[in-house]
Amino acid sequence: MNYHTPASFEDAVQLASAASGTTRFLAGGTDVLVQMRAGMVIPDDLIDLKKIQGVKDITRTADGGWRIGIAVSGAEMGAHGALCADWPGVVEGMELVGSTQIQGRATLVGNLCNGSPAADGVPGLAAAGAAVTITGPGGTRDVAVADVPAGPGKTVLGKGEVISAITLPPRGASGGDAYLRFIPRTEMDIAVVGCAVNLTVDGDKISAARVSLGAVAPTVLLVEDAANAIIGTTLDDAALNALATAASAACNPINDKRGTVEFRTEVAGVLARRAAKIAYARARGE
Amino acid sequence: MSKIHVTTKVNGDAVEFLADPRETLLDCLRDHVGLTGSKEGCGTGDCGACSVTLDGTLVCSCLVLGVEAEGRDIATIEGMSDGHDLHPLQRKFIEHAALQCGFCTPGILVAAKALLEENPDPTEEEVRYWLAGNLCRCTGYDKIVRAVLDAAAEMRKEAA
Amino acid sequence: MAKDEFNEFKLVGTRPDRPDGLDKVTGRARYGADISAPGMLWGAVVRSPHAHARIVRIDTSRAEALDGVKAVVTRADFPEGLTGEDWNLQENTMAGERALYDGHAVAAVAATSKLIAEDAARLVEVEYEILPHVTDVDDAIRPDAPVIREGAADATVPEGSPPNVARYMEFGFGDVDAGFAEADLVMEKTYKTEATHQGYIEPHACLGQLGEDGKGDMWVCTQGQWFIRKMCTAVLGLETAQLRVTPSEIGGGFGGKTTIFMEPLSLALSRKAGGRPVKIVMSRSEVLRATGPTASASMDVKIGMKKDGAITAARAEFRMQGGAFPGAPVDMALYCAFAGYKLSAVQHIGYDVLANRPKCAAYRAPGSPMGAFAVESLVDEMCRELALDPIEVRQKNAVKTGDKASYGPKFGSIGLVEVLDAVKDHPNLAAPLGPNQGRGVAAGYWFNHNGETSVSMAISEDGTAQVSVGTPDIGGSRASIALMVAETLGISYDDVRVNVVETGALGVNEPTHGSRATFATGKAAVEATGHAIREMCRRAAREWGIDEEAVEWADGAAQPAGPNAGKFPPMTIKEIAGKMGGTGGPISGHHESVPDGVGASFGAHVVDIEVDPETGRVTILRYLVVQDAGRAIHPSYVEGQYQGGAAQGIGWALNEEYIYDDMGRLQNPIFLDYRVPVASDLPMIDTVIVEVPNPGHPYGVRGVGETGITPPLPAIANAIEAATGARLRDLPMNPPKVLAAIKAVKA
Amino acid sequence: MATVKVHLWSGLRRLTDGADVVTVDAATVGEMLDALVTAHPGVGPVIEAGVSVVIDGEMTTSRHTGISPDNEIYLMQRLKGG
Repeated sequence: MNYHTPASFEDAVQLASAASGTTRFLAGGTDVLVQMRAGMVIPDDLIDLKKIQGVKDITRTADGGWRIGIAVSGAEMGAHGALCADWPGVVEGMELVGSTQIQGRATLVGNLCNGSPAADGVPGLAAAGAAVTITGPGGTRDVAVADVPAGPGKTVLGKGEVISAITLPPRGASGGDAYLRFIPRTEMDIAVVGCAVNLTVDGDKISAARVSLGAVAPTVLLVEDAANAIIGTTLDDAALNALATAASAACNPINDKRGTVEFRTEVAGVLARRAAKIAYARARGE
Repeated sequence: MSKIHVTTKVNGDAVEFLADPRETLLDCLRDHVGLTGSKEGCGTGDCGACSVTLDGTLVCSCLVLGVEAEGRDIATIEGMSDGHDLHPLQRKFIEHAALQCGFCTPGILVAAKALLEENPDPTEEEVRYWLAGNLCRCTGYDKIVRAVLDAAAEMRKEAA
Repeated sequence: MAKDEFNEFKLVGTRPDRPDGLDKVTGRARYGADISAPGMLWGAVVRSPHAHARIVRIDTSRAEALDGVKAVVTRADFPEGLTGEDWNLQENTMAGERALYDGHAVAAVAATSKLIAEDAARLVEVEYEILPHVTDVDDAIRPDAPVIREGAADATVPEGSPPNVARYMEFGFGDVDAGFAEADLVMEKTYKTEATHQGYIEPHACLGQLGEDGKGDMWVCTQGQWFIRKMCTAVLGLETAQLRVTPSEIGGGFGGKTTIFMEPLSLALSRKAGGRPVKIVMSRSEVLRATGPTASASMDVKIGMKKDGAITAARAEFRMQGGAFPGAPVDMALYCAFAGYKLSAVQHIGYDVLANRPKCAAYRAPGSPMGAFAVESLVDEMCRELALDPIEVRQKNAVKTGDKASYGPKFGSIGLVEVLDAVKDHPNLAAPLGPNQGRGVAAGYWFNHNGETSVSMAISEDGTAQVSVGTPDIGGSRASIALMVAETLGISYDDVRVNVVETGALGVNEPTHGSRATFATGKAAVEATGHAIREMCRRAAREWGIDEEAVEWADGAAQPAGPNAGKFPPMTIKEIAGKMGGTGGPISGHHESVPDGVGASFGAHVVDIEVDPETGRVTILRYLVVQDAGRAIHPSYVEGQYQGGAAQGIGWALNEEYIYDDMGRLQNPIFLDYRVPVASDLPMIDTVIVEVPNPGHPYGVRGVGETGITPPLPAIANAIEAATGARLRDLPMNPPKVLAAIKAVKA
Repeated sequence: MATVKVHLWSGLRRLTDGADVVTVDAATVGEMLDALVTAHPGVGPVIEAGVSVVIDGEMTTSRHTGISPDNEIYLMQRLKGG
């Protein structure tokens, strides 16, 4: 295995494009090293991105949103007061990934690129309308986070392409987001179901909303019907029931060692209801 | 297979070793630097027995490559007591019988030290969630949490 | 807490720091994988990916050609002609004609580095012919199930039994039909438990060295170095005494490190590599796939009860699979199932069934948690049906000292009544319960064990003492033994050092299992100390010129036994030891025996839980362990056994299980999906140490290590029914199952 | 030598012509076990595999332990621990 530490994304892209065998990028490494240890993958070229300038930075974008470097760890996100104030849902999703020790290394981009349908960091980004900047042989392009996953373990990135940044839109006034997941224990499990809700309110009426689900389909889901079930409402019981029904209806889960189809379908509705209440409370500044 | 020369700092000492890129930091600490205090319980970041701090951040050394340690500052269990006087956590773990087989103890001590440096007055629940990544199969965690809370109280008194 | 008011001992019952604490909190303690040696090679094992397959061909040529590879072994490197358990061990250590479970070892390689060894293992080509497999116990016992091994049934199995039944047992007394007839309520239910793993955080690790001369050395994390020696030499065809096994510190065992797995492979590889030591360290997935989880069980239980709670008859039929070899603890499960109940009519039937799973090993009171899950759940269901208090029903039927046990013989001294009284009076019983919350109660039992024990102790020139023991210290037994020896010698605790020694230093010792260390090694240490005391008294008598019988030992010194024995000032241990060279030489004491006087231990637990009705997740709010310790030598470590047993039981009840896919492959071989309880899952665990001294031990000790894991499974099931009205009889009671059961009750 | 009663676990009934309790002449545990095998060879392999002998509720550990008619003698599966 050849270990590379390129100084720029362009060098990284060049290395990846020229590589013949299996190539993996390395940021936090908390997925790649597990797969290496299990013998699932022994890369021929491992490209460590952490020496690239700016990968550790969390910066405001001109329009008031955020640009998060690809090597920023969950712990660093959690310690960033202003980012947490704007996007608590996005941050709490990332902070649920693994233990305190994992939080010291794991990154949002790594969580996204690993391609797991149950990734805890992804629903929050999808609900927030976040985007990623992809640098490749042909230059850079921006893609919505929701469009990056292409199935279990797969993304839309082509050969030689690497994600160079994640950008979050401006929070704007009276907005709130939240992420919840279900796991059988209180910590350390992969999500059996995950749900993120991002909404803005006008007084006590919801003016805009996005609802996304994790671990209930081959990729993260953005559920239009669920959002429409609460837009224009004050999140009363009828709206909450409609939201839960829409969320469960969108599920297309599998039976596996973590959960059954019925369980995931039902709990998706339960989490959507609970996450919406938290997002609504945050949007109203409670 | 071409090995890579790594220079780094472990518990304040300058250290050099040759590492195959596939070797984890844990393997390098144990097999090249001769510090066997950090343990491998799972190799997948699920048990915490290999906990060290990397530039002050608590991490699993089984999920960091040896070559990634170049130029960093690593602290392991062996660096927790300076000379012969133990860190309050080490003393309290013995006093509270907060260990039985002791295999998870190094990882838990390193993690608890990192907690108290960040939060000198944690609640029981904060201790439990911070240590959720450090599995213990012998104690049921009760005496471990009591020892951490007791050490925190002693350290706060000293700091006051 | 231990009742201290009548504590007539100076040291026993106190809580000193354990002697090995400093090494363990500084990282200096050396466990199995921490030991290296000059010229050392690394080993890696090739394992079957199939649940059941004939091994057609093994091609090791590409592996042997890899630069750095020094040896490769297969079953051909092992002697033939073994029988009985020796053959089972050899077959499990290295597959013969067939791979019998996912993870079964088929070859092993040794190389100059861990990475080369792992690469070489991937280059060993094995051609398999896949065979039909079976993993569930109720499938494995069917007459048409795939046959694991022809002729596996032993002499106890009735003719015409299904092919995978390896052992059969049946015992009981009284007229059960008459008992059921006179009962006001008869209930029969089926309960199932899935296999679980001991879950020790230290994977198996050993360093083996074996020369062409048949002489070998091994450093290994183990609960029993003499078992490792006996089993390795049997499997390799060596003379027992030619292998010396040195135990390292052990990172947890709970019964799973009382046998061999890859240890013989390191020796076989070493012999083939010119005697260079070979280190093998298992990965976590190897530990879960290919070491010794406990059995899985399918249990039918039937009980007859009068309106007032008196039990009139009981029947149990247990079917257990313990992997591809006989050895499921179905006999011990049946012995413990009704042990807490005084019965006039009981019948037990048991089947030990083979299946395509790893060879089970002991796991903390092996079998007893499963028996308790079935019986204590059914008793709770009947109490609910008859509106009776579950503690009072257990008190009404409780066995006392001298009663006939459900498994036959009369009980010696036992403390179940005292335990149940302590539970009834405990404040936890009065704690208020809110919505979706419930309380469950259950009792549990373990016989405890004696086993071969050999201890030597010696007085040093400065009057301090050292004790050599053969039982590895997992839960603080060095401290307990030092307390008992210091108390007996009348010297300070710090003046006694306890060393866990290798097989060359003592007579045969059984492992640290069966909760025997503090009982058996402790008793032998006290006997050995008595031996040394008699020698010191003899030396004082000769100094004073009086008869040996006229000298006694007290407060660390020899003293005249009475006024007419003579006026001599006490001769301290320091004085006697200081003159040993001139008064007859070294002063030591030895004791070897299979100690009698084993004291059984009863326990009862009370658990309060809350169930999230929308997701089925169970949260433990409060947990109470009440157990009879006879006498707590070091109360902190007795509490530690109570809390550790409860935590493992909670994991087994809620989330731990072996999940096999339809190809018979283990789906959750890492700690991510083999879900042991984490720190944030549990509350503080309250403990009450009941002390009904065991007359069979000089300090009243009963084993305490195993009973604690037996009550949690039923107690939690009982609490879930109390909270939701849903009765689950199939472990684990994870959220999907609990949610489905709640919705079934609502429908 | 005295005649003693030995309670077997009834799983052995097939090997002892249907008897749960067998009487043999023996003065020690060893003699009792040997007499059992002589009287009912079928139990040989089971006893060979290891059994626990319980006398008046006490697990005996030696073949040389003396026994007498008023002892309550039980034969049980080999007990070990975890």
